[in-house]
Amino acid sequence: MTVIVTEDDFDLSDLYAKLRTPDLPPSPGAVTVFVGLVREMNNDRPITSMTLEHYPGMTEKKLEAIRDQAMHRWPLTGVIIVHRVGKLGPNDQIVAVGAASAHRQASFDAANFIMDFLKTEAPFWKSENTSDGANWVSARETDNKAKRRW
Amino acid sequence: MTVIVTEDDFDLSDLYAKLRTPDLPPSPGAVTVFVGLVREMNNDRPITSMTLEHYPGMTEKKLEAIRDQAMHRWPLTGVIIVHRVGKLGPNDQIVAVGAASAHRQASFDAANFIMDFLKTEAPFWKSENTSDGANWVSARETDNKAKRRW
Amino acid sequence: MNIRYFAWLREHTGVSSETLTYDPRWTSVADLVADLKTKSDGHAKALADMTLVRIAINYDYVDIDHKLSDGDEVAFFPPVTGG
Amino acid sequence: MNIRYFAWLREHTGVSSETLTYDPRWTSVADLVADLKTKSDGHAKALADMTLVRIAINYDYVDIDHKLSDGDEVAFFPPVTGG
Repeated sequence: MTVIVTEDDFDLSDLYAKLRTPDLPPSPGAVTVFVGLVREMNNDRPITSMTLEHYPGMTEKKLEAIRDQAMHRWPLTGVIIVHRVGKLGPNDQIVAVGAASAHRQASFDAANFIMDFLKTEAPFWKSENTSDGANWVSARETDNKAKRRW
Repeated sequence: MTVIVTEDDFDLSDLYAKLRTPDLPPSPGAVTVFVGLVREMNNDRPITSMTLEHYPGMTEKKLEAIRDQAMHRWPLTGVIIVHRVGKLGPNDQIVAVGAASAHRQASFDAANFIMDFLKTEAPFWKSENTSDGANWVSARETDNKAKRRW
Repeated sequence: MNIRYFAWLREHTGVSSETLTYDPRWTSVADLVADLKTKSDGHAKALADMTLVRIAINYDYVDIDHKLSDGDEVAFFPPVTGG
Repeated sequence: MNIRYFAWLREHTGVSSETLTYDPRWTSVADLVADLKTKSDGHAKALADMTLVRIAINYDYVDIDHKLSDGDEVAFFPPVTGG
């Protein structure tokens, strides 16, 4: 039931191994893992780097609340949320969310739910660097809409 | 855009690496991976092993058709379906489905869609061994319902 | 024609596949099934309740009233349970 | 009280945090914002359109009419864009 905010890269196979074989039984029948990556282009301009700023303290509190909500809504045997901060390059890993359950749909829905809430509630901000300079990424109405589904 | 039916175990990090860094651009911003595992209990009896039978030829045809439907419905940069056959033990990996896209929801939905169709269309049959003997697993109406959502 | 059985249908018939000479009187899968049921008690048991059986011809799902052609591969099996 | 700014609000104000002495006349965040806007042109620019700004008090999201208490940590930032 891990929540990690870190400047370091993560290894998806470590996260998956924890979900697949939890410290305590039961082991799950279904594991869904989502990874978000730095995109390579913005409006046809190559992204040379990205900086992720966050609000230490509030970030962890919000991520833990989202994790707890997911665990309350679905019968999960494990949840992992890892989000990176600092400077990242194109195709770098930004975020991983994993949810394990006895039930396939519970693992899909929980991972999807966590990402939708993380996108709209967790205090992270992206600044993208292109040949055009640095630009704060704008929030998207589609993300708010995605959250309201749940 | 790989479809594999195999007796061999698979390494999730290999599958993820292919989705994250495709041979051809664009690289994705979002990767969803689902893994199904052999459960450990059936009606309170420990499952000692499971045998997965399939219909060679039809299996590959159906999985490729499901993959093609997913690629038609969502803007995907990569899809992977791996399904094992033969004898498996508790907690062994059975199936992996991965979908990569520029868009988070497309990657979630495509992986979920592929699993729902695989569960109802791909000719695999599970036989579970417990102290009670070998039992063919029954199909579930919830799986048909899950398919009809799409 | 090649006939295939899987899972508990294979266990009941005792064979995973068998070859039959096409009979032009078989206008649909239902006619074939009626003849197959006379082959053995196991065949009769496997095909007793066709609402429990899915049918594929040449790797595509069909209904029991689907027509047959010489050379078709016809498969009988339970609802699938992979994944 | 501790005031925090993030992303482009931090860039406009030129500070990531600042400490203010609590003023009992501040009955809501809106009163605090009105005073903060007088601190510098950068503050005025950052807080010019509060429909673009999200507010958190002690790590929880609040509306602009939320009441203030001495010792609160008040943060101003744009809609979040992580993930």
